[in-house]
Amino acid sequence: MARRASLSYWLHYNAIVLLAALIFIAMFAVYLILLPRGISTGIMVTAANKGVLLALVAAAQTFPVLTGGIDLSVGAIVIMTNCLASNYVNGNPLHIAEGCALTLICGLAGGAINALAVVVGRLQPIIATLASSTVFYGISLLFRPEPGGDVDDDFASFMTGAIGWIPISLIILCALLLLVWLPFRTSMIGRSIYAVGSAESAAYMSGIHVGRAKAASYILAGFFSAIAGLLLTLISESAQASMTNAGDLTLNSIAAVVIGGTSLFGGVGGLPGSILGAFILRTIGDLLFVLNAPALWQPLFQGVVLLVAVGLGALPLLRVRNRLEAFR
Amino acid sequence: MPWLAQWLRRHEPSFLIGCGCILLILFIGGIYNSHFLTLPYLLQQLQVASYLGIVAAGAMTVILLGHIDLSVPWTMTTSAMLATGLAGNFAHGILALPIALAIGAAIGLANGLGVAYVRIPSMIFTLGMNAVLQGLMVLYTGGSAPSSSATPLGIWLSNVHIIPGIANAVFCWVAVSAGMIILLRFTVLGRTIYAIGNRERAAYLCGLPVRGAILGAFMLAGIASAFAGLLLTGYAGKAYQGMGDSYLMPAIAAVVLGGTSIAGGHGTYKGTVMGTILIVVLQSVLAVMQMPDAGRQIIYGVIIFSMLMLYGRSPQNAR
Amino acid sequence: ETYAPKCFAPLNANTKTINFPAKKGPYKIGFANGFIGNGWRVQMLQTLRAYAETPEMKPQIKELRIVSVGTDVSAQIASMDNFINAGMDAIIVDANSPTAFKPVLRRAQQAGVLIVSFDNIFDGAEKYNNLIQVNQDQYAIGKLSAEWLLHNMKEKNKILEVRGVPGNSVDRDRHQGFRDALKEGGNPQVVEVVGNWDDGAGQKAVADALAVNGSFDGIYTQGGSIGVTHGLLDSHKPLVPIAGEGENGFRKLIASHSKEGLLGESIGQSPALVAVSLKAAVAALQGKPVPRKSGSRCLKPITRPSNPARIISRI
Amino acid sequence: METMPPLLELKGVTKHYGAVTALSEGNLVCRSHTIHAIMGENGAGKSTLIKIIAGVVSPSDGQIFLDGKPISFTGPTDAQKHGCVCVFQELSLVPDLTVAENIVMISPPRKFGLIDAKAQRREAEKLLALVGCEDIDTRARVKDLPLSRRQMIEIAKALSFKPRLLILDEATSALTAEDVGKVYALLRRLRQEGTCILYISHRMHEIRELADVCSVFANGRHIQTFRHGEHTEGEIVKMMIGREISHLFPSKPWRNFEDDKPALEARNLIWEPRLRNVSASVMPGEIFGLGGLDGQGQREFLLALFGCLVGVSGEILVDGMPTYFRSPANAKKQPNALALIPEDRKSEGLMLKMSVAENLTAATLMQCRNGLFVSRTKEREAVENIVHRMQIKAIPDLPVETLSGGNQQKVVIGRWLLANPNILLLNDPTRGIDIGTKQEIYRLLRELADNGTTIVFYSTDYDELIGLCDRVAIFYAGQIIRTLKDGDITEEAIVANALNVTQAEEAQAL
Ligand SMILES: Nc1ncnc2c1ncn2[C@@H]1O[C@H](COP(=O)(O)OP(=O)(O)OP(=O)(O)O)[C@@H](O)[C@H]1O
Ligand SMILES: Nc1ncnc2c1ncn2[C@@H]1O[C@H](COP(=O)(O)OP(=O)(O)OP(=O)(O)O)[C@@H](O)[C@H]1O
Ligand SMILES: [Mg+2]
Ligand SMILES: [Mg+2]
Repeated sequence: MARRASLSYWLHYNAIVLLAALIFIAMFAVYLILLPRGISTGIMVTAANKGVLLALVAAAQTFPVLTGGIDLSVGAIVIMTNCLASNYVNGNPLHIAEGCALTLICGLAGGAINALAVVVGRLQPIIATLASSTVFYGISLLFRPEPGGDVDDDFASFMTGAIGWIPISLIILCALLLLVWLPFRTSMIGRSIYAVGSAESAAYMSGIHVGRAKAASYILAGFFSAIAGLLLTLISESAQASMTNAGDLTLNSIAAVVIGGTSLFGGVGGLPGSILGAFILRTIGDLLFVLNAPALWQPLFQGVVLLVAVGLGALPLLRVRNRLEAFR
Repeated sequence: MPWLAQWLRRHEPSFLIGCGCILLILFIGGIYNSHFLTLPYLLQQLQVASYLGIVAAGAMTVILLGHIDLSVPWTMTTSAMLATGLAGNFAHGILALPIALAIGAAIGLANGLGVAYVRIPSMIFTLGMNAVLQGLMVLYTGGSAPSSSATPLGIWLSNVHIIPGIANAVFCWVAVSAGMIILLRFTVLGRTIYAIGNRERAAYLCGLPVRGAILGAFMLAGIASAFAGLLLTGYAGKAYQGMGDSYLMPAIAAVVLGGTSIAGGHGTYKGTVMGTILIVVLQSVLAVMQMPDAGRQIIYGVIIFSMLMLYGRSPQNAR
Repeated sequence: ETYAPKCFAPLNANTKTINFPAKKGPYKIGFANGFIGNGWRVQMLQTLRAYAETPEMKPQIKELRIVSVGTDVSAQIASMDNFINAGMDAIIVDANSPTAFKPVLRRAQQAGVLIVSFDNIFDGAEKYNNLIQVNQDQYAIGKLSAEWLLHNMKEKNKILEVRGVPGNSVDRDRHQGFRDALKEGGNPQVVEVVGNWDDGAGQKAVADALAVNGSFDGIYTQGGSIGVTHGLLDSHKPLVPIAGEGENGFRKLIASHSKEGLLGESIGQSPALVAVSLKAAVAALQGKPVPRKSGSRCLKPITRPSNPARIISRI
Repeated sequence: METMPPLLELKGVTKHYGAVTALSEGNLVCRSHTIHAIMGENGAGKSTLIKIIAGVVSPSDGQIFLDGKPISFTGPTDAQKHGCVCVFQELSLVPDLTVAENIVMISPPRKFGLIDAKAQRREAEKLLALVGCEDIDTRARVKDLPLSRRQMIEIAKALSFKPRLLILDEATSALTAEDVGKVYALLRRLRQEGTCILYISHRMHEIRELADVCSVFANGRHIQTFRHGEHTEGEIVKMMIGREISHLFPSKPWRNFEDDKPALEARNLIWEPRLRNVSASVMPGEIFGLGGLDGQGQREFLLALFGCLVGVSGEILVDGMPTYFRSPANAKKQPNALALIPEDRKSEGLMLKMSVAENLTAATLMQCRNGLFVSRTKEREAVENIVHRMQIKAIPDLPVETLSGGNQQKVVIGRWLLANPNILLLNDPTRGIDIGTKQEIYRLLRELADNGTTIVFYSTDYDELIGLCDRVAIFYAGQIIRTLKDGDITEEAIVANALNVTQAEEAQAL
């Protein structure tokens, strides 16, 4: 009986994530079935690499969104760390490790700037991160005034390759889920972030360190963005300081987070959903490929699928029987 | 100067600090090059500010609700392209205005329906809408090569000076601003917008037309974007894909720098006007000063940061 | 001797030709497009489809798949990987980045897939024996513009340069070519503003620069030429020569103001480059020798005596 | 005993909010083994005092002594560490976390530095058992629970800190009689164990029942502290509001409603699972009470009448005409003219950052306009009228969030009085309101009823139902199981029916 009840609670609280998982599985299955040459390691690696990249950015976005904030600078941090890494991830293994560490530190520093602005400066996150993203873009231009990069081929090939059938980027993502997300979910800081997002004043009254929770969320966002930047460096073995690219990544990350069932008002959702959301978004492109969609129709198709996907997230609201619940 | 003292007392500190910042930027620009303080330059900034200002006016109605409209870029582009393409030169392209506004309204309606009725978060629905509009415009330009040069009406509204020195676009902005002030201060819709931004549920239980107001606000935002798009065709001489790209984020920044809470329910229109001018002047001064791009970007971000620190902070905790 | 030498002009004397092992047609060809949201790209896609349907091409092509991925580099790399995995014979690409494609080029090389890049070039691509670049030499465009300005300006003191999107290789190359040529021609003072290749942004930047600096002796813009020209016209300052991009509206604008003495030069990157790329892909797959880098010599100044706008078109 | 330093002592504690002085020279001495009642009208500064003790706000002036030593709390956590724990009037629960997570929010049991979910649940269950709420599922999310349950959880959460000084700020205002009993027992037990309890309530009978010592505050000042029983209740009320209250409830007019046509009738309303076949008819000029345990469908009944629920089956008739309301906007229209005073003023009643005036006219904006525009003069008139009529202590141009709870509630009620409703639905409108204001509201309601307004009145306070209502419908599990009338409306009858005792007894008898 108790087991049963636990399961039903779990289903109740994870319905949107499950829905996202089903959508992703359906889309990916269609893709695999329609593949002209069938499934191969190459196919999996390709899908994994681009999916994991967006998934990491979406993961970064998830933390601030959980606190009820938002980070419009995740894309800019990805580009900034990408530009930095393109200079340093080379040489002997020790140098490569140093370069990776430097990249992560750079991302953490970017996150810390946002955290300072939001927590100490008490700025509204949306505008604070908007301002910081231009700063990060400026720094990217310093790191990399023109496109290029010097990245170790072997390391990059290895990290963007596969062990047997399993893409390494996917392994890294799973490792992050296990080593960062699971402990986070059951840690005090994780609980604080959920509490702050759900009801900030109640959290404060209860003695939660609101500032600490918010700061942690932006720093974690910086950290995950830096990992994404590193992955981008390894995928492209170069970097280009591009604001368009940064903006695209940011907007896609928000879309992925929402598709994954994390509420933009905070307090509800989580990393697994965002990751699924990212993979769903990326699979749209793959479907265009296998369906051989007419070139000029593709952008429209992508827009419509995005709208439909986020619309599905709103389905529970159609079941609302108390109209008050539909209003904030 | 008692009037000055009175003027200073009448306005909240954030607004005054913002105005001070504008003067400071111009002053620093003036040290670099005295042309920054000449009337033609300032009037020219006013013209450029009109386009952003009109977009920001629309963005503000939506932000006051506690929502956001990310479909601004392609709303501008779509209405401008369709208006120039469909109106052509028939009767001086007079049809461009109704076409643009109707398209803006239609896009706003779609946004409003998605947000108010289907209740998809606006940030994501309008983002999707933006993508759909882009897709539609790719199809539109791909099917044929529609005319995209500005209609005479668009040029007249935007670039002709009925009063020498001041472009008509400035008067368009003044008209939109008058409309905004009336809307926000004296109409039921305006009051409802503030109420929704404050506490939607309470507004609903008061029997205020919550959904209608959301719909209305998004339509107004769509119309404002479309109007700005049309004016922009007159300024640049044509409608082109991507013409709205550089207006979304600055418009949001202008609204927030003007003291409107991004969570909704709080803010005055004069602040938005101030924020618009601030952004335009800052961009312009930075653009003309010769320095590497990196420096330009960093300084732009840092200045916005510092200004927010001066006055844009959220209220302190009870302590 | 390379195939169709008139069209596939080698970039320079050092350019090697590529002899791709002949395959039996018809071919499966993929096109990995990046961004699609502007008129140039739309026109380019339409050109590609139309060209693939011509009697000359149609029998050669078994399948033409087009994917547009937006501005994201990783997505474009993935789309190329998908083409490789799907067994395409050749992939045409309008690259989002000049440097990001090393890894996927390697994978294409291993898989024996021909890559044809156009519009945006790849840096350091000499080591791949499966890569053809059909392109404009951006450096040369900048250089030609500078030379034309130097020739046409009355005074040679102060020039306004309207740059493109920062951090981009096209911006870098055109700027470099422009500056190098100026250096040789007396090194006049240059005021730089950023126009992002956008008409609105360019116009604003020019208007501001003119308001603050008084006037210039010549203007070079990498793009958004219509806006830049409007900026000059609206300022009621003396009309000076403008070296701009290939927009049709720009050419018309210059022609319509020629009576007032407006002079312009227009160098463009034609969307039809894509057709040349398709032709090059098919030719190479058929085993014909094709230069690894081509296009630059197609860049022939066409000056029509009746038209004050010097129009340089390619291909 | 008296020579020992008191557990907590406040000397001259003052708090200013801008120009408003919420508390001036607050003096208080709290000793262990006592239940110390704090009384005062709305806006007297009670909550402010409590927030200072709990470390939520820092005082502008004055000193706090704990065990005779001066101390200043840096935040709620710090106060909790020193044993000063508060159950707030405005709930401090996080809606999206589970019950267990809320109860042991700050110091959950941990394993390897991470939260041990099982131990956490066990601990939460233990604490819930302490307050007699074993029935609450610790895995449920707080937002899915009714207000009364949440308040019990709040108390359980406070106990997790093992308080030496436990503060309850109107913590019982939303509780059902049954839960109040449990809380009494708990508080007495805690007192026995040495805890000092600061108890804030506007309900006299609760204070009668519990308090050892009483302190009265008025206008932000400490008036007097005395042992319970030293003053009569009349004297206390006078201390609080500066006047005496002779008749709390206005007298009920004797009227026979039987012959009238009902002004509002509900027939077989079903909205599973909260409403199961509810039928009732209310006569014009009647005050129709809704009673029973909290969460038995009363709230949903009111919402259904006001057009807030989707998929209600059954019929609603106004003045004999079948009607269907799509929304409150629809329901408030003439000639039906319904009005609903919502339950939670913070989340459903007020636009907190908007001014008092704007809040007051929110429901009647359409009447306050000239053509398309809102008429400032009409608005001003309406606001002045209602502020005067309801004696709202407020400057109309200030944000409504600066008002005390009672005055905020008056704003919510006043808003709807401006609309001249024919049918007034009230969802527990006197929660957290001082006795003086309550009296005013009762008088107002009776006055409205006498003038023909139909009133449906839900309350968790039995005294109110008894004193004010012409009839009382008792809800149980989504049904009206009994409608009491005239002399039948007694506390015994209400309680018995609320617990559905009579039916159970009847069933046993069968
Ligand atoms: N705050 C929350 N957010 C999302 N899901 C939650 C939350 N709290 C609980 N759940 C879900 O509810 C389920 C039940 O929670 P809980 O941790 O109490 O059960 P359990 O310990 O896994 O079950 P058992 O005790 O039977 O082994 C969890 O698996 C979890 O997924
Ligand atoms: N944040 C604030 N800003 C301005 N004034 C405030 C604020 N909080 C409280 N006040 C004012 O301080 C006074 C005391 O308020 P407080 O909440 O302590 O009253 P209370 O005795 O608890 O009333 P109630 O019984 O209604 O809860 C009131 O006049 C109120 O308007
Ligand atoms: Mg209080
Ligand atoms: Mg467990």
